[in-house]
Amino acid sequence: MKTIKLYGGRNFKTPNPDPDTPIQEAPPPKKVILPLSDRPGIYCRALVQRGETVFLGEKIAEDPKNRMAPIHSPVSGKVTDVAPYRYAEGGNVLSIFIESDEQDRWETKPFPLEKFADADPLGLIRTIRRAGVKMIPYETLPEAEREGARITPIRNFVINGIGRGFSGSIARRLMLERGPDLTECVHLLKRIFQPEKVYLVVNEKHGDVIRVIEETGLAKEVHLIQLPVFYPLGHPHLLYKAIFGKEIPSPGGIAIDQGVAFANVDTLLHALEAVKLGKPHIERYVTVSGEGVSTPKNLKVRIGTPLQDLVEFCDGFKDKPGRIVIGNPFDGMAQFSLDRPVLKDTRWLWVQPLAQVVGDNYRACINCGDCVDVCPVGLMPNFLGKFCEFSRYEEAASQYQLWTCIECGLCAYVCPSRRPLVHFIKFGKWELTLREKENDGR
Amino acid sequence: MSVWKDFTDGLWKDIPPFRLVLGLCPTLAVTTAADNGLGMGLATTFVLVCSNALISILRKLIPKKVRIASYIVIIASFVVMVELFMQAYFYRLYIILGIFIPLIVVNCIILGRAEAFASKRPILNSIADGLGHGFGFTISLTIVGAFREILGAGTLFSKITLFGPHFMPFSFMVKPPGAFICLGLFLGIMNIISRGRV
Amino acid sequence: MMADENRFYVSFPPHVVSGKSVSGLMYDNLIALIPAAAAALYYFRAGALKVMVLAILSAVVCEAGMQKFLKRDIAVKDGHAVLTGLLLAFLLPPTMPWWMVIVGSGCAIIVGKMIYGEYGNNPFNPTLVGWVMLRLSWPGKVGDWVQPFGGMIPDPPLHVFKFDGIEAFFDYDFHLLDLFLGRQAGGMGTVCIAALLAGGIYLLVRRAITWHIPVGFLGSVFVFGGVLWLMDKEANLNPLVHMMAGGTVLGALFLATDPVTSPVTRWGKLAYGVVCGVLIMVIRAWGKYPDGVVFAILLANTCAPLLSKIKPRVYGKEKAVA
Amino acid sequence: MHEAWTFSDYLLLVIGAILVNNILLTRFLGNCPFLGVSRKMETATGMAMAVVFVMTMAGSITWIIQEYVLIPFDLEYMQTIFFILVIAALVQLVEMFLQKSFPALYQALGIFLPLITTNCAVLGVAVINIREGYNFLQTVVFSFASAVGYGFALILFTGIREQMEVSSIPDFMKGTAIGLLTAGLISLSFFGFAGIVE
Amino acid sequence: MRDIIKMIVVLTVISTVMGATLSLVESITREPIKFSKIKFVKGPAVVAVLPECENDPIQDYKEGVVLEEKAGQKIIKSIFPARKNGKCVAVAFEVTGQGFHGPLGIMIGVDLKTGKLTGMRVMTHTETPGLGARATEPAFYKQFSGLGIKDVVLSDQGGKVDAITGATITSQGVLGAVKAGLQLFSRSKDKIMGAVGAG
Ligand SMILES: Cc1cc2nc3c(=O)[nH]c(=O)nc-3n(C[C@H](O)[C@H](O)[C@H](O)COP(=O)(O)O)c2cc1C
Ligand SMILES: Cc1cc2nc3c(=O)[nH]c(=O)nc-3n(C[C@H](O)[C@H](O)[C@H](O)COP(=O)(O)O)c2cc1C
Ligand SMILES: Cc1cc2nc3c(=O)[nH]c(=O)nc-3n(C[C@H](O)[C@H](O)[C@H](O)COP(=O)(O)O)c2cc1C
Ligand SMILES: Cc1cc2nc3c(=O)[nH]c(=O)nc-3n(C[C@H](O)[C@H](O)[C@H](O)CO)c2cc1C
Ligand code: SF4
Ligand code: SF4
Ligand code: SF4
Ligand code: SF4
Ligand code: FES
Repeated sequence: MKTIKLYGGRNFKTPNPDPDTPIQEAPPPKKVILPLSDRPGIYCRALVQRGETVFLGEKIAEDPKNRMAPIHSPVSGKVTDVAPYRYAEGGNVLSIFIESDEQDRWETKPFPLEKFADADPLGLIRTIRRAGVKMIPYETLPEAEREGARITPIRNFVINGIGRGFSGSIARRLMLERGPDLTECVHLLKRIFQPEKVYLVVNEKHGDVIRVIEETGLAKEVHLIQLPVFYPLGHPHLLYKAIFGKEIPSPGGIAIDQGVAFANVDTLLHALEAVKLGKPHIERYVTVSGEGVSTPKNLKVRIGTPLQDLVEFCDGFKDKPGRIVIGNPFDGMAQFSLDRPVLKDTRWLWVQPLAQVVGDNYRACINCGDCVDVCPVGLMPNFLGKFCEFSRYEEAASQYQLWTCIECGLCAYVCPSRRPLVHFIKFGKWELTLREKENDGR
Repeated sequence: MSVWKDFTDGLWKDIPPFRLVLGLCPTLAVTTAADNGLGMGLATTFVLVCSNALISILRKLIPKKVRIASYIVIIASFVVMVELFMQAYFYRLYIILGIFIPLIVVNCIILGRAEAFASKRPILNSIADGLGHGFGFTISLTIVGAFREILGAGTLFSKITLFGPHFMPFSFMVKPPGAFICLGLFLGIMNIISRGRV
Repeated sequence: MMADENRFYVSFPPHVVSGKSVSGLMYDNLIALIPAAAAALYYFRAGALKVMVLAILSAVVCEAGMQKFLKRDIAVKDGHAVLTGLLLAFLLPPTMPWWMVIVGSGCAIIVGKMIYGEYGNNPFNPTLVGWVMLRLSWPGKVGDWVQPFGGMIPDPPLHVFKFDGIEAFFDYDFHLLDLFLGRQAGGMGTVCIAALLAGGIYLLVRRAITWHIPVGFLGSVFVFGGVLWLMDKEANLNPLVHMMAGGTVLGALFLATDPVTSPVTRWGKLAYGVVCGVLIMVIRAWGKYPDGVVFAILLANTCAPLLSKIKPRVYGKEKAVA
Repeated sequence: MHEAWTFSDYLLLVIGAILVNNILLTRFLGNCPFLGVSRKMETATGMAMAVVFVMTMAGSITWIIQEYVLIPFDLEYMQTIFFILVIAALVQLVEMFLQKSFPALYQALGIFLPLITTNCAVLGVAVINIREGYNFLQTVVFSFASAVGYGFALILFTGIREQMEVSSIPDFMKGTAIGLLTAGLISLSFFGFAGIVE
Repeated sequence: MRDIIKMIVVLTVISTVMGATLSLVESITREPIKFSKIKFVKGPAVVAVLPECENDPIQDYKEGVVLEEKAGQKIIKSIFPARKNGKCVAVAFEVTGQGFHGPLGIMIGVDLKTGKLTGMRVMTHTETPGLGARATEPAFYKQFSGLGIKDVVLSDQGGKVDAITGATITSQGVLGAVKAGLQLFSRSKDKIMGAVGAG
């Protein structure tokens, strides 16, 4: 066992029961929505037009500059529209709307690559990429290197089996159910990245997971790290510290510069499927939970499925719903509409009953220091909040390390004055970015 | 007409130290009683009027580079005259006001008016300006002094006893912290009056 | 809260809050003060009741009035003003004239807090501001001590020590148990150490306060007092007397721990407690005031923003950045 | 002549000047720069250092002027003029000297030096030295300690002010008004040191 | 160059004119200031040490009376007379002594007829509060009224004055100064009489 010395961080009782149920496949959706952007300023170009017919797995959009992974159709059917759609994260994004013909017709048979043991690493990574899988080690590569000959050397590869550090049910279920596949995932990533060591981080309390890992032989392939888990230990910066006892230079530093890559269990499985089955990335594993939903479930769903379908498959809302959140209660994004689709980074739909929604009127900071105690990266969120509230962003950055914040939300969670600290912090970062751009423009 | 306006400006529009936040130290230090405030205000007024007048007369002769030095010499001379007169004829007040009499020389109201007004305007306007700001300052000091004296000692102008023998004064008011807090509240109240909102 | 056309609430994360709230803190504090209030009633009878009720009422009225004047939400039911009023009463003798109690409470709330806008902005502990304004104006009334029910003399032990000398102190033969139980003269809520400790333990258990300030505070009083005592036992008080007489315990558990006016970080809080304790002993040993708790905490309040600059080490921050 | 002062006499002089009779909080000198430069810790520390530097030098030099120029020539009544001119010239010289010889220090203190000429605290301490009848060593020590007390109060105040800058003070109190009130409360807390030095 | 000359000339002229004006004002106010200082600094003590009288001793004071001249050394005092029924009955003048920390400024009143003290006040001192500074308290200074030269001795040395507890040096300093004052009075009584016109 390892002792973890972080700053704050707390083991919270999550307000919702953990659906420790086998992963179920949700019925294919009748219609899907697929946004053409996943970050501000980065766009795919649609390869289809309104009225066109598309097949399952057909590439329907790609970024000519290859900054964003291509998009494949998760259903077969007809493109009803290519138009802007409003997302809670960032306004209107051009999106492709497809109506399913419910036939799931493949364009061509997927092109599997059964044996990858001798394959070219660069070819493998291109294959994964072409399948539309976002993999952090790839995304963080400098642009020039992406298609170049060299891959930044990765000495240590860490498989995150704890999610963000809650009970981690998707990662947990996948490890329980797909043990043998995971062993193959490890072979794959060893072939691609040729790391000196592969680590697998699991929750020390999950004895059954550990047993499965040992039984399937996965344990022989990786260094198993059992940690006492708490939110937000899953953040690469914190995991890095927990495993290696060192810190990533911050702000600005990333794990890859230290020769360490992180990937979640589900991401690796998608990558494996892309290589072994030639399957494009058209599915996600999503947990639907929260006291507002009747039957919490772990699901395998098509990308682009509206949240409405997931809720219905989980037998609808239990009480009057108050908030639907993509992500976890601490740093997830509240959505204003159930039409909103599942995306490539959606792992959790959390539904909060109306009765549990607390007002968001806040008062002055009372200096209690709880937020300072809880911050996992040693910041003083009270000052960050105050300085950003009063438009003093530069001081927040220079005196209180605004950019080091990982936006975990714990500070706002504990604040007795209900101050929206993370919001202030994000707003500050946003304003500073704008100002920087303005200065660059001049 | 403009002379009249120059005079009245100092009485309300930029009455020191409330609107024109200058000369805080004497305001804090000497306003333990209304008569002290009055004396200090009049002494300052004398210097202000005289220096304004003289600087206005000499304004075309004084080269720009040495103007501050000249102003300081002129102001300091009038301050010394006030010192001498007060010692000769108002000795008690001179002792009470203490080092704040020589410090009139650095009172930024005076240098401020010299620089901002007298160095640019004719003598009559300058005198009016000096009188206005001086009286404004005097009135402010007297009011603050009266307020602190009434609450803090129960008297007015050191002689008139306002309350019965059982009165127990809120003597906090005449102590140093009382000066700061009173003046802070006065400034706040002036802000409310002038802006018409909290 | 933005109620949307599609009936879902959209707000910033996090979407859950811990149970802790400001008004909860205040009520915890009030509950923690019940034993001491009961002790005050027991030892000082009707006088104590009068002063406590008057202080609380006038504090609440002033707070509501100021909030109305400043056009802010009326938030008296959060209980800040009740707490400020009650703590002010705890520092006063039961003989305080009624109108002085009102003046003190008014100054505490208006000058000490509301003039800064709202609860949370004030740099100084309002209770102490109110008390000092009374103390500077009417020392005779604030120091008009009475003999507690079952006590020996109407003079607080530290007054005897400062004004009559150590011999007089020994002559009276104060027993530590008497001090602990509250059979000593003094501010009505400061005398009964047992009741205050009970309240303090409640606060610690409820996590309304952390241990840092009380430990730094009492620890430094004990160590400083102990060093003086060891140097000359004939001229100095036993450090236990320093801890149990005057406002030491009330200060350590309830006055210095006011979050608004104390530093933010844990190390800052510990340092702040030590500053309080050391200043108390400096004032008791060399100053004019026999107790010094109130002034020491006010002085520590002025240092609190600087102590808040003791920051935790930030993740990944390189050490010496040139 | 006074009897020789012991070390503890000097110690009491220092403690008294810093804590008990703080030049700013109880003598009300130097309020304008106090309220002016207390928004940011860096400027406050810069100003504090500049004041220590200039006040100590000004106190010493004005003492020498008094002793060897004004008294022998029977010009004591001209004290105010001489002192203010000496201080103004001194600040100018210091500025030029620093700029030439210690550019780094000049970078840090430079912008505060002109502010100090009109800081009544410097002239005030010079005058107090004479009025209290201090000898040269006492003058140096008292000037230095007063300046340290000024800097101390300035830094404490700036800590609070920095936090007030990011809190919702009512509009009518913003700026000087709340600054004065807060200075009053600091002054209130300094009463705790009463009696430490008689 | 012309600029510099102009600057120097202007500054010099201003300084000279202002300086001249000032010395004029100074000469006008010199006497009133001196009188003010006497009235407000010494006045209260003078009134306190003299018996009740019909004149204003401060108004009538005689400045710079030469009491003794020995080997070129002059002893000069300002004398404050008190008159009753047109006759001078007592005078007050200042003496100085050495205390524990520094000089003591003392005002004494002497009855012209008997040569005994009508009163004593310590006006200026730098003694320790609570110790030597208690020389300014009634308990101490009241002892002096009516004493003659021989009585001005500490009681434990056979005199009539109780020393201040813990401040014998200050007490001695006061006594010495007062005694010297009385001796000076008896030596130059005539000159004093002459000066105040009480022949
Ligand atoms: C009760 C409950 C708890 C969950 N807890 C976690 C969790 O602790 N961590 C977690 O990563 N995912 C949790 N999920 C599901 C997420 O979809 C998914 O595992 C996780 O967000 C993916 O990790 P990442 O976002 O850190 O990459 C939870 C779901 C439920 C229903
Ligand atoms: C509070 C918190 C915030 C995170 N934010 C991000 C993020 O913005 N982007 C991201 O790629 N991973 C983020 N992660 C890390 C993921 O949980 C995950 O460990 C990592 O992204 C690798 O996941 P992958 O398999 O999807 O590549 C965050 C984790 C935590 C705990
Ligand atoms: C707001 C307020 C302020 C008061 N201020 C004083 C005061 O400053 N001094 C005082 O002696 N009485 C003050 N009083 C008290 C009454 O006037 C009191 O009844 C009066 O002093 C008569 O009491 P006595 O007979 O004991 O003197 C005040 C009363 C109120 C309500
Ligand atoms: C642990 C704790 C201690 C407090 N102590 C005080 C206090 O001493 N004086 C006071 O006025 N308020 C105190 N308060 C309450 C609150 O901070 C106060 O009402 C003021 O409004 C803000 O300083 C305290 C609150 C808490 C949680
Ligand atoms: S959101 Fe940022 S500041 Fe707040 S606790 Fe998390 S890391 Fe710290
Ligand atoms: S938790 Fe809230 S009230 Fe407490 S210090 Fe942080 S921001 Fe301020
Ligand atoms: S000189 Fe003027 S500004 Fe400076 S402290 Fe004095 S009165 Fe204030
Ligand atoms: S110029 Fe001087 S006197 Fe005037 S406000 Fe500024 S500091 Fe104060
Ligand atoms: S009046 Fe401005 S510094 Fe004193």
